[in-house]
Amino acid sequence: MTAGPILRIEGLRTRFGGFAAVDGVDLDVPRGRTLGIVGESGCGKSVLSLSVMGLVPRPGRIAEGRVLLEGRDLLTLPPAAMRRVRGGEVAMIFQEPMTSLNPVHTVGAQIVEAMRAHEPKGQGSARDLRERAIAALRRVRIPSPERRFEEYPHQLSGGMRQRVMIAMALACAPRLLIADEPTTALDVTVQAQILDLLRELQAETGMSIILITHDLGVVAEMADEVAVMYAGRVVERAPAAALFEDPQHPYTIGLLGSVPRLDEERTRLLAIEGSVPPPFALPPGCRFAPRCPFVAEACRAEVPALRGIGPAHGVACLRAPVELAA
Amino acid sequence: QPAPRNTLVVLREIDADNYDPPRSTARSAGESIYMMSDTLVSLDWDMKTVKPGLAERWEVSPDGRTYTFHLRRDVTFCDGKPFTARDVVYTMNRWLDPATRSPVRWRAGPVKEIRARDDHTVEYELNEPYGELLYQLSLFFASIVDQATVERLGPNFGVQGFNGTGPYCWVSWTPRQELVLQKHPNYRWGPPIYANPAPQVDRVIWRVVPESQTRLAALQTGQADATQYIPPIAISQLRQMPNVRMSTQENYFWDYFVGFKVDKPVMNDPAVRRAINQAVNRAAIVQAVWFGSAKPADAYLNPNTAGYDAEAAKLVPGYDPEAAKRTLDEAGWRMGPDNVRVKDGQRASFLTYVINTQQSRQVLEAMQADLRRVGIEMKIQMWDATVGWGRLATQEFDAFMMSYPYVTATDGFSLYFDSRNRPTPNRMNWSDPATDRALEQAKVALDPAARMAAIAEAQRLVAAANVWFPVAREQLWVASSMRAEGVRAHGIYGVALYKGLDIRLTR
Amino acid sequence: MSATTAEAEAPRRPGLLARLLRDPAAAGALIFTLLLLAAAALAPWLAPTDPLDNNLALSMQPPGSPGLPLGADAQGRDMVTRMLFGLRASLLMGFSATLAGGVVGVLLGFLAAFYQRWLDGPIMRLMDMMLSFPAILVGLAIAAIFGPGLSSVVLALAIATVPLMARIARGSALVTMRLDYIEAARAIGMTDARLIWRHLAPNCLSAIFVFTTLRFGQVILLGSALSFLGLGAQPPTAELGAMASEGRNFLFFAPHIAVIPCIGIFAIVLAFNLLGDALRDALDPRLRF
Amino acid sequence: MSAPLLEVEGLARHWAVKGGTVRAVDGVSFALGRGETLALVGESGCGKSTTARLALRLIEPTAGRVRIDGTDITGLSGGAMRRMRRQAQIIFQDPYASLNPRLTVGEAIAEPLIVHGIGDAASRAARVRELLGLVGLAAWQAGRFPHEFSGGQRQRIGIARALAVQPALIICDEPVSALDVSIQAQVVNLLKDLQARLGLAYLFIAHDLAVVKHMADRVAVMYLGRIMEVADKRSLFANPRHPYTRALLSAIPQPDPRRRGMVKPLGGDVPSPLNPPPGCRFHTRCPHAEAICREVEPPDVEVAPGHRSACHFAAALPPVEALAGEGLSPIAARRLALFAERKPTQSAPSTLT
Amino acid sequence: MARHALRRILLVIPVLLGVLLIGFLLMQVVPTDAATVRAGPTATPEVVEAIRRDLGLDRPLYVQFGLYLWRLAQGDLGVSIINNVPVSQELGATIGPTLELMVASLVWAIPLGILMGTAAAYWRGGAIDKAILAVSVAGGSVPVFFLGLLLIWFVGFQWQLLPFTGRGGPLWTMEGLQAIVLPALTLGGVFIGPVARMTRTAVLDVLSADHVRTARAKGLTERRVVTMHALRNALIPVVTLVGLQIGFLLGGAVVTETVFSWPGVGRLAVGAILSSDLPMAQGTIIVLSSGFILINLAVDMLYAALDPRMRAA
Ligand SMILES: Nc1ncnc2c1ncn2[C@@H]1O[C@H](COP(=O)(O)OP(=O)(O)OP(=O)(O)O)[C@@H](O)[C@H]1O
Ligand SMILES: Nc1ncnc2c1ncn2[C@@H]1O[C@H](COP(=O)(O)OP(=O)(O)OP(=O)(O)O)[C@@H](O)[C@H]1O
Ligand SMILES: [Mg+2]
Ligand SMILES: [Mg+2]
Ligand code: NI
Repeated sequence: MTAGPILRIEGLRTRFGGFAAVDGVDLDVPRGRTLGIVGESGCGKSVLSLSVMGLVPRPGRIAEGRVLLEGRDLLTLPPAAMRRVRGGEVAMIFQEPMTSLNPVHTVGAQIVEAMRAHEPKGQGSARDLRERAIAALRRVRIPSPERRFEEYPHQLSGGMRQRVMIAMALACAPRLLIADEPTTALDVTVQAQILDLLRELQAETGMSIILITHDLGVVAEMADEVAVMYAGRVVERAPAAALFEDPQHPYTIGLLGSVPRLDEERTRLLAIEGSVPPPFALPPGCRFAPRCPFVAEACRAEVPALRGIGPAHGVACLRAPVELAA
Repeated sequence: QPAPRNTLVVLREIDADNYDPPRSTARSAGESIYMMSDTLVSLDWDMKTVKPGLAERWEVSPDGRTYTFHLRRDVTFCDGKPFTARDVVYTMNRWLDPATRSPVRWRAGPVKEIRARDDHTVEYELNEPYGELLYQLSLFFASIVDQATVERLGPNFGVQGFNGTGPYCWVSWTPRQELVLQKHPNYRWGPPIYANPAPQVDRVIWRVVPESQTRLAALQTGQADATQYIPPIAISQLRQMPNVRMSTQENYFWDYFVGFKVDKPVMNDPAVRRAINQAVNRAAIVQAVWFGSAKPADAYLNPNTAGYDAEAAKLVPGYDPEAAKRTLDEAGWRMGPDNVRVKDGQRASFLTYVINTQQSRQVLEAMQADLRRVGIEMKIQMWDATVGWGRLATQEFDAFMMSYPYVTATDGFSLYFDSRNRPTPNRMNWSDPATDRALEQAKVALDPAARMAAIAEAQRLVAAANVWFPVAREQLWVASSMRAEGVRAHGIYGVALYKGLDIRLTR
Repeated sequence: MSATTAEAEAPRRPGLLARLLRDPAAAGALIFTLLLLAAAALAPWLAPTDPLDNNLALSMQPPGSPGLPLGADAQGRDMVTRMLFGLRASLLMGFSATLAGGVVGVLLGFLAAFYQRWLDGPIMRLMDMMLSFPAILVGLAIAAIFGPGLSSVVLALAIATVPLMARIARGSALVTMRLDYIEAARAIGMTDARLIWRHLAPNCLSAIFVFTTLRFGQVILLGSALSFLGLGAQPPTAELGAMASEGRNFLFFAPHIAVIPCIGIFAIVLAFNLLGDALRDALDPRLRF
Repeated sequence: MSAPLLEVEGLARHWAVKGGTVRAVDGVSFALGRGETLALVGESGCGKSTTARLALRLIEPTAGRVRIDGTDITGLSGGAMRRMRRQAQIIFQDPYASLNPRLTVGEAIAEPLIVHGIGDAASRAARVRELLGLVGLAAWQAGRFPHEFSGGQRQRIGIARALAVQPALIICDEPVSALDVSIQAQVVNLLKDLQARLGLAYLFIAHDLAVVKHMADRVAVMYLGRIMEVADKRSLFANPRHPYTRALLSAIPQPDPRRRGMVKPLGGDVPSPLNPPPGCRFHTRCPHAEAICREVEPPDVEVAPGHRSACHFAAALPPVEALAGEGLSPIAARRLALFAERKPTQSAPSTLT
Repeated sequence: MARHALRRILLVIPVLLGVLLIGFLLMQVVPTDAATVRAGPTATPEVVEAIRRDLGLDRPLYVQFGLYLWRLAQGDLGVSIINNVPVSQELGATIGPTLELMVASLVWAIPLGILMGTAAAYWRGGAIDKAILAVSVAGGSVPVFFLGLLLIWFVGFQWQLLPFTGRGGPLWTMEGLQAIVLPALTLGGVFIGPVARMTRTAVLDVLSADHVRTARAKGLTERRVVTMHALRNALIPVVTLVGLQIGFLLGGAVVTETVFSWPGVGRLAVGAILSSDLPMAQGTIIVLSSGFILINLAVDMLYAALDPRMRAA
């Protein structure tokens, strides 16, 4: 029971009315390591993570698939058990540190609340919980945590708030942390601090992390494994090094080309023409086909399956590797 | 939720401004003042016979100028002080004093002097005869009050306190809410019209309830014991109710009329005024508005009034819309394009002001519809009671509707048709030397026949000129709960309970 | 536009009307409101009798009497006719008051927001003052000045509406003014008047419009309260509030005279509330895509 | 050589807020020549947008002056200022808020022409078509409303609107920050193409140093309302002479797992602009700070020709290790080239969706 | 917090002064003559003229206003020209009952409205939501007087459960409590709909907020999420909106007081304005308007108490 992935997602499909925001995703989250998920806005990254947490907002619902945490299917858990998983075994932090904390409660109260939710009734005195919350704040390197404990979110800076979110998520020592674009709203210098912190905490606790981002730089910096998503599907999956070394899917290639780099001088960026198809007008077959320079007739008809092409490297493209298609 | 034991709860529609006898003209002031104080003389149920009050008996000098009142000796004020002739002299002089600003000073007559001959005799001397005097002295304006209390309270007399000789004494007043009175323990001098001269109820609460339906419900559920403010529509139903007693008074002089400003365009044409009188179906209106609790007023006065003239009544035209059209045609009013008659470029249209009450609104709306049928346009502007009186003192309108109480023919007519009383209360601007002369005669004549002839003359002059459109003669009804026995409607100045004697609470 | 171009994929965002009609409750509210408006507009043609013609013999006939489906009022006038004309007067009263108050209020609100430096303080303090007079008091004072009547009620309600509208308009303008396209328009070199007229106003209107429908209901209710206090329409004008308040004197004997106009008021207010809610939903950006 | 197109001198803007005064921009000077791109980078709240607005006099400065084409615009009257606005235009970060949802795209683009009384209806319509073509949209799209467009397309519409009056200068306030990576590349390419064709000058505001490196000729780094360092792009990236610039550069994660762990976070948060630290504003977070930094505001020194830095130790800072890493892996680079090759014609009207 | 409060209080002063001036001017424009009012329907012109001189109504307007302000500054609101009672005494007697009525109405209407709104938001889209929505929209559409009369008709008259004429006594007595039930039901009844709807919207807004998602992700029970996170935050806009509706409530109070013969300041105001009793009318206007202003001030403070972001440094 120890070796396998901590979380395994199988054929997950989450629908919003007429369309599936997450459309048949299979993923493994390696134990004690970081899985990075990249993709453009709207490709279903957040819905995927909310599906794992059982927090898909209305009118969304999970249509099929399994989400196995240590072998237990979270989708079939009764609500009370799911609540124990949430925040207890799996914790989550969100993109917007500005709005993700309740503005009317003190920071400390919100952390204490998270702890109390996963404690057997009546255990832990108020004082004890307070001590532990302050310790949690200290652990995420918040200066003078005793004072911050009494403060309200609006009195903290963005980076500080994100740290509070992390402290809260880690309050019950989860085995899996889902971080949905935790640094997108932050400045680069602060982003660097948060990423550093996450890395240290992972080393300390051995937890697994799902890190969602649209920034290839962050993925390269943090992830051990990477999944690239496009329009609700995983189009490529690989260990981080392999992905940057040997990008297979045309979308991954385009993405790499779109990013200006500090270590390289180019006159033009490689822009992927067009934009992500809106969810109500998805093409049949490969969803990247309308923008893909390597597109073939078959791409428009057939949905490509994720096929393995190397150790732990999979790609959902009929034309990969693209040299052969060219 | 029954009313408290041995407390009589009386409901009324509006409160009075104050309870100082010479300073208020409101019926609601009279309601309580009659209970809190007494007048020298009282009026019998027939509304004609003057009976003793604080005065046991009185004499009138042959020239009609001096009245000598012999007072009772057993009377005390609420504060226990004995009542004497000095109190009468003080009260009367206060009424007459211009500083009091009594709006009803004229009712006291052309006084020369009022003297106390001894502790129990008062002489009331006039400059000229005044046949009305005894009736006027039975009205609550002439209620006897205590000098010391008046002087102590100053302008707050009747606001913060009161001291009279009446069957009930002032306890407290919360304006617009309630006035609380309690039994005057020694009171035994009630007017002889009552079976028992002493009060039998411990407390009386005059409570203001503006909503008519609420009053009805309160009465029927026993939250209140009596009210005279009953919507006409409810009267016949209440009479069938097993848990409500009804009492009525035949001799009740409270009339509704529409008056015309005889010097304003359109209204200054006697033909128009006559046509209006002919065009409006008075009987139908009175039936629809009062449901039988009022009689159509086919004359300017109630036939039971002292001084009523039957000949004058015949001069008031009856309902005949065809005749109305003829009258207008003959006078040169031709039908205009918008169904309103026109004469010399003048539309037959007039503006009517009225104080907003259920009855007057309904009457005017029905009149409006009737007049439309003969080609006269009547516009209506309703006013809340308090602003309305001010508005009715102006010359902005062409006609108005009012209701008023009176005691005798002379009383009513000299008030409304004396040219000196323009603009109020003579709002018709009726200025006719012949009428003025007749009214003067009626006031000073010593011979009852001569007086009768004079007042009849005045009635004929006014009726012939169609200065008013008399509408209705209201009947007085008092509804009382089953536990309140002996409630009998009197109706002096429109006040039903008068002294409030003879009323007992069972249970 | 030619359908041959490759632009046909993105479905056009459905128009406001289409979005309104999609929700059955909203469609119901819209149709209900339109029916009321139509009934009011067509009152002279729909009414079975002359609204002023009375027949005292029929006074207070209960509903269902021969030829009088809703009965007759105290004057013996057909209640159907009275209701149609009453609806007309009430709606007219509501419209003119909301419109007059709305126009003035919106203008003041815009000015306050646009010239925030100089005008915001004075205008909004003035609005605070106006707001602190309950509408009923304003109505009483105005009736005391000009005499009771429909026009006094309209004036009072309009005055009471001004500060609310100004607040809404200001709030919505302040939000809009922070948007970049306002800044862009300024950068183009546009005059203030054009900026307000072409960019600010149209984009604040939906919020104002929603509030207007809701305020309309309140105005009708306030108007009926003023009528109740005896300040409303003068006879023989039929107006629902005045009819109801007149009819209340017969509540125990001929309840239909009061109850039917009350139901009328209820219907109008309900219709506009529902419409306002539906509009709010239809205009809510979060429900768009 | 004539005067620079845009010249800003000692520009300052203070906001009164509850609790004090925010010195959003506190003495900023720079110049921008014709056809040149000056990038303004810095962290959130350091005053970039405020500077942009001041430069166009969309808000009034507390101090300092702005010259456009030699004319001091700070004192211009309403009418003259409105005429001056043809020279300089602005495009914004938020593609959703920068277009009036109630105007069609054609109306929005034609509006500057109407305001300045340029041409008649027909010629304006033609110009709108031309502008749409210029930014890679189709002429028929003029009748559409903004909500029917994607974020990238809206940004193009904003650019077309700015171009309508043929300005010499466009201020770009984070024009690509809100866009997805793949779309961001499209817009960056478009801006560069337009500059090449029309000889535009850009004041390019961004927080992403990689984008800046791609776009700019010169770079100015702002911190708490002040410019810390200005230099030619090459010189700045190769040899940053201010600790803050260095911190920024080393905080950017590179899309290259081989360089993992090179990110060196700077301690602390950006101080509140309500009461900026005395002396050097950066001393609270500066790894090189000494006593003097806490007391003396460092002067702006020219450390190399055209390279100015506001640091006491500008010249004394150790050299940085070369940033230029290995770049893309060979396989990736080859595939990229293939991708670019097979792409349909560059900047063709992207009829997207 | 204290400074915020002080600032708000200082801001109230000019508004109050303005209200005073508007109130005075408004009553000056009323074309009725107080002297005539006082003299009564059958008075002759000389009497009216004399009364006018007594009341000082023949003096120029600015003198009257100056005197008014001067006396006001000394805390003297004048005496009623109708019955000579000091205005302050009348106000003192009527404010209590009005406050009593408003508190009694709000005390049940606001909690119930909030409860209904929260329930509707919680089960949004379901039958409960629809039912609550229907009830609250309908409740907000009924004229106050109609609701009052219905209650009198059924509860008071048909079933004879409760009294409905006037105030029964102080609230701590049985009579007082019984008497206030129907008026409070009436006034609260028309308020409950708006509160419920505001709450529903606000709770729905908050339920879709990021921090509620955070709360759920912490594994809190749904009940705790709704009460501690959604409702608590939703109260902030609800409180503001309730403050704005106070004017509407005051208007409703005037009508309710009339229907139930409740001896409050609303009825006093109606009577005073209609009878051109200038000092009394101005007194009531000042009281009602300052009541409105003070309630809004209180709402503002409450707002700050509920929302830590408002407690400015
Ligand atoms: N509550 C919702 N109702 C309807 N559609 C939704 C909802 N939430 C998400 N979606 C849709 O699901 C799709 C995936 O959204 P998701 O939020 O997962 O994207 P994402 O990859 O997280 O994007 P971003 O980078 O912008 O956060 C989108 O098309 C979005 O419109
Ligand atoms: N209208 C205003 N009133 C008060 N303060 C303001 C105003 N506009 C800007 N500020 C303040 O001025 C400072 C600089 O703001 P500015 O918008 O110029 O920053 P920026 O560098 O553009 O930041 P970002 O990257 O977040 O857009 C900030 O602290 C901001 O809070
Ligand atoms: Mg997301
Ligand atoms: Mg900015
Ligand atoms: Ni970024």
